[in-house]
Amino acid sequence: MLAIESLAVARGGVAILEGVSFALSAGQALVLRGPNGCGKTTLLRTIAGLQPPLAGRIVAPGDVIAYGAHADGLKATLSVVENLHFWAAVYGQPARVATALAEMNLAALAHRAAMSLSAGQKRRLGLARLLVTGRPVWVLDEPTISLDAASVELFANALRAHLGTGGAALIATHIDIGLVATATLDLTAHKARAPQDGGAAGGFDEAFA
Amino acid sequence: MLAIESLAVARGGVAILEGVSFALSAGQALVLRGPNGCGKTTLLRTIAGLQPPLAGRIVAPGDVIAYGAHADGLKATLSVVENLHFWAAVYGQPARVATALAEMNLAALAHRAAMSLSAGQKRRLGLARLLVTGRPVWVLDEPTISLDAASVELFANALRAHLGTGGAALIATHIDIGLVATATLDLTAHKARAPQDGGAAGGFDEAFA
Amino acid sequence: MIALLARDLRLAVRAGGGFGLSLAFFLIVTVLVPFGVGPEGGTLARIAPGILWVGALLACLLSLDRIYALDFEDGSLDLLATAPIPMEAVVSVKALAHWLTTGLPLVLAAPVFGVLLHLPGPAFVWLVLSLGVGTPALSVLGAFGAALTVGLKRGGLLLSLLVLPLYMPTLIFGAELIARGASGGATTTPLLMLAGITAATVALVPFAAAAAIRVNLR
Amino acid sequence: MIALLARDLRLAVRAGGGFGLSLAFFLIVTVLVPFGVGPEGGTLARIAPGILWVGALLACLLSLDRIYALDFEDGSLDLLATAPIPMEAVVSVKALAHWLTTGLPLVLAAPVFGVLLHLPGPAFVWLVLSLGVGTPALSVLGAFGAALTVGLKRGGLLLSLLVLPLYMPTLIFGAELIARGASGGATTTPLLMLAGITAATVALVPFAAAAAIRVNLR
Amino acid sequence: MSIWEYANPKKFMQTSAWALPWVTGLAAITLVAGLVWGFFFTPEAANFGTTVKIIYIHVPSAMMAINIWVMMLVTSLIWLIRRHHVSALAAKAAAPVGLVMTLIALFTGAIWGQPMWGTWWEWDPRLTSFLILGLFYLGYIALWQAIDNPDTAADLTGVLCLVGSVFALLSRYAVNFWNQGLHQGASLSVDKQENVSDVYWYPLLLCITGFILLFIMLVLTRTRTEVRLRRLKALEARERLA
Amino acid sequence: MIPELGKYAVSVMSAYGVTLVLLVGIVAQSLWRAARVRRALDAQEQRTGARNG
Ligand code: HEM
Ligand SMILES: Nc1ncnc2c1ncn2[C@@H]1O[C@H](COP(=O)(O)OP(=O)(O)OP(=O)(O)O)[C@@H](O)[C@H]1O
Ligand SMILES: Nc1ncnc2c1ncn2[C@@H]1O[C@H](COP(=O)(O)OP(=O)(O)OP(=O)(O)O)[C@@H](O)[C@H]1O
Ligand SMILES: [Mg+2]
Ligand SMILES: [Mg+2]
Repeated sequence: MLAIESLAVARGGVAILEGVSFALSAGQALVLRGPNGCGKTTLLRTIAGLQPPLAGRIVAPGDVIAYGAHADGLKATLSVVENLHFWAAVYGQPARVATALAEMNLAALAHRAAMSLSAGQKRRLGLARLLVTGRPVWVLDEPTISLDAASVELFANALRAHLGTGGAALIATHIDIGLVATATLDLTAHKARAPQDGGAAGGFDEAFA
Repeated sequence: MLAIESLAVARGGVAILEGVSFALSAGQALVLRGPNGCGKTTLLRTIAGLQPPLAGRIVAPGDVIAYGAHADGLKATLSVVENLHFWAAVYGQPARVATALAEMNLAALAHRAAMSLSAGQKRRLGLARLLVTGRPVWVLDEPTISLDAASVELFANALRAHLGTGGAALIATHIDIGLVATATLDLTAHKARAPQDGGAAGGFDEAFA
Repeated sequence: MIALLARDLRLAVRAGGGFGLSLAFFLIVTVLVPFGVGPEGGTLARIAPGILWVGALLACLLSLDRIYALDFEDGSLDLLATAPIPMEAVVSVKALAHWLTTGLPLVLAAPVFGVLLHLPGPAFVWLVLSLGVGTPALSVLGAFGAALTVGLKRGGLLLSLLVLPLYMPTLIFGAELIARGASGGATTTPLLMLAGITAATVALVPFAAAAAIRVNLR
Repeated sequence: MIALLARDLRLAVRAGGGFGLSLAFFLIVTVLVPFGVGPEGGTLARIAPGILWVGALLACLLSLDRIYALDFEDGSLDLLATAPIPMEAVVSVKALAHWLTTGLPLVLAAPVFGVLLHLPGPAFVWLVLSLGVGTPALSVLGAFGAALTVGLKRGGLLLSLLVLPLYMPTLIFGAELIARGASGGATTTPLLMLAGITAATVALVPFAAAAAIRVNLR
Repeated sequence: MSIWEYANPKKFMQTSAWALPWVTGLAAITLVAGLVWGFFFTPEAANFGTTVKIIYIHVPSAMMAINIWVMMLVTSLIWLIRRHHVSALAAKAAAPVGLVMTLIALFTGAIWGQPMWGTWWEWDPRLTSFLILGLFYLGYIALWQAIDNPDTAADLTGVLCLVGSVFALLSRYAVNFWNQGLHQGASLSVDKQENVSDVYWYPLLLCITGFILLFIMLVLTRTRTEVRLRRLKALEARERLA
Repeated sequence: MIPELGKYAVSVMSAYGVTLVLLVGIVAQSLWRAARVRRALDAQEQRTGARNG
């Protein structure tokens, strides 16, 4: 469903990862690991199509990726259902709102303004947003931040169900998510090298002499 | 250093915790636990003096508390040292900047603008801010979010050193911090009851004929 | 797209009214000017068309940076960029929402403000016409300027600086239209120009704005 | 407190210049008005003092919502509230920083803009004097309004609505001072009133603003 | 028994429930009587012609517009100092009524100005300061609506009312200084009536009373609504938390 | 029945008209909102059984 071929990504004009390759097929989940600042967020943004890759290819059919970033894209003054309804409408999936609310245990909070939620409740809403997209490939950046143990369990269940129905997921995280089976990719090995060590040359690596 | 006596706290005009009591003396750390939305953030804000308690007392000498919230109070356009220098100047502790940088492994990033840091690097900077306050009582809301294992270890070391020099810490978290010895307080038991069940009455609890 | 429009309008109403507030600001500008300039009716009547247009323009300007800023900060813009709606549509819808909450109320309320500035009687029709035809261009151009500055902290003043020169032609023809209408002059040329500017802007600028946003999100 | 001032000034310069931009905005308003109003020198000269004051006031207004908004969003304001600086001092310093980056440049550059509007010769001294004495009050009152709306999304227009009526006395006395100065009238009363308003505002309003911020952080 | 007991929501609800029908009835009677008397049974004035009939709405509404702001100032102070919720809610309830009164004064004044001064609007100090007052009302109402937490809103609007009052006074003085206008001086005063003969004075007095009673009725009704709304919000929040 | 208002008829009538519209408006809005909130509160009290909470 998603194949990455020797991808290199850059931030602030500097290459940070290179030679990243993997493939995800239906029912698979891949966990990205690596120390802080190794480039997980940058890689996910590139795969989601928000920034162009420096080199390599991203092979995926159109309209399969649902990106879940750090920021949840919630409107503070709208209620929980209003927020979900909006995203469901954008993705043309209005019927999914009710199940998403139930799955993320938000039914009791449905009519609260998003700004009056606690950190973990907001995060749950962010995950519910993912469910209403109806997209098969989830690309998630640290999805379980701020969640208590019960909510992490909810998320793991949702993820399991998603994989079970032929979905796939790519998850960057530092914390263990209690999941049956996931592959892990450690990005430390893919740290971009300087051009003189064989890394990709940027636009201004020519010697001016 | 800090004593809480049957504190009740409210958010949005509704009591959420009541009867919270504990005392922290030098060298002690207390971890607050409880599911999402149980009121940890609200309790910490009240103790930090940002909102008035509904009932009960907070006994602490003036100017001992350093509050570390979710948001780190970093200026995106200032560099890492500039950010730290500012807070050091506010707390009158300009000499601490260098050690804080070293302790949080930020020396290599010192002259980067805060906006170009990754999530975990930002968090480290937020923790370094805490070190430059020179305040003895740390009140921290989920301090290890987004940190990788090595950085969590850095934080644990800093915390251990802080406790060793007579400091104290109050920490709300869902994740285990590898610490030698901390007491734990579960807030689930302190959930505020409705007035008819013996909870505190608010301003509009009278029934109107 | 309708969902986006509905959401933006709802947000504008929810957040203490993008609706009433730009009106109030317009009112305040038209009230301020006589204070600065002095109360004589003659002077006021002469400068009224210009002041009304400048007031509308500033009311518009003040609300521009909110077109995307909030969506950028809370991550919605990233998510919209990955959603199955073309960015051009997002921009157009947001410009439309801005016009509905800012331009339209101004058009409807302008005659009242005209009274405050002693605008001569025959000019009122032209005032409404000129604002009605001209303000959509302000919203679309504003959406373009906002797209250029999205993601910049303190983009507000920079935004004004970028957008104001773009507003100049609209302002000149708009004010001229009212002034000629008031004095019974030939109104065809300014009216045509104004309509032309608006039509061309609405048709073409969203593409530029969408490109700018995509670059800014990178 | 000096650290806070230094930081705010540095941020203003770093973020693409609160400095130059309010000037540029002022310039644009003074340029727009002749376009809207028409170029006759007589009319322009008569309305010049008022327009200059209104322009200064709007330039000031546009930058107001940034006094605390950024600090609120990134959590600095919470942290400052728990820091060993009284909130009154924070407010005063922030108002001062706002004046230094907005009011002061306007005062210094105003004579140039006066030329654009055909301001009569003797009025220039009074223009600088009146802006110099009056603009600090604008910054402090703005800091108060911004304190009331801190934490509100889309507070910008609401802020203008709250603050502009408060600016009215300053505007009236300020413009009147220039007008009288230009025509050789008695300038003592407006000057005294202007100075009095500024002094009282600077002395008292920070307390109200600090109270408002504390309430808003609750 | 202290007056502060009425600041207790329950006590307030009981008392106002008892008083409301009486106030409503009295308001209706005086207002209708005053307006009918003024509109149908008063002669033309030499200088104003029949437009003098406008005075029966113009003057009471203008007076109420000012007095309502003063009332809001007092209740805001009570809230800020003694923290009685009902007091803050009364200020919130009064503001829209004040705005409507300001609008009535402005509209009737404008309509009156057209035949008398030959213009709908003149930058006369009286009129101008009313415009500014209207702006203060607008800002005050907008601030109430923009803030979610009711206690926060009460505090902030209270502070705004305080600062705003000072600046409203200051504006009045500034405006006077800026332009001496066309408007009537205050020729009405309760003890001495030089310019107004009894024919106009008595129905006017009746109308003023009617407007005051109408205001009391509206404020009681609206404050009761606000009190109920607070209780409703509290119950809902508690239900959600349970 | 309507008194002779002469050349000022339009002014006087429109002044009274505007006033009545505004007054009736604010009264109606107050009463309508009062009724609505009262109903909502009654329903809520019924639901929570918080009659004497
Ligand atoms: C928008 C326009 C106007 C406003 C805001 C306004 C406002 C006021 C105010 C505040 C008062 C004082 C009430 C009091 O405190 O006793 C008043 C009284 C009065 N106004 Fe106006 N006015 C306006 C236009 C006019 C016009 C055009 C006329 C007639 C030519 C007029 C005639 C009067 C008269 C006769 C009184 C009673 C004065 C007295 O004897 O006290 N007003 N108006
Ligand atoms: N504008 C920039 N200029 C230079 N380097 C940058 C810029 N922005 C980000 N970086 C660097 O790029 C690297 C990758 O950042 P990224 O956010 O992708 O890391 P991450 O793996 O998501 O880390 P974390 O686990 O902390 O979230 C970091 O080292 C960061 O400091
Ligand atoms: N304005 C409000 N009105 C009503 N309830 C609110 C409001 N704001 C917050 N709450 C509720 O108050 C409770 C406490 O929130 P708080 O942020 O203190 O929780 P927390 O323990 O920090 O949770 P988390 O672990 O998710 O961060 C939550 O249930 C939240 O939904
Ligand atoms: Mg990251
Ligand atoms: Mg929390």
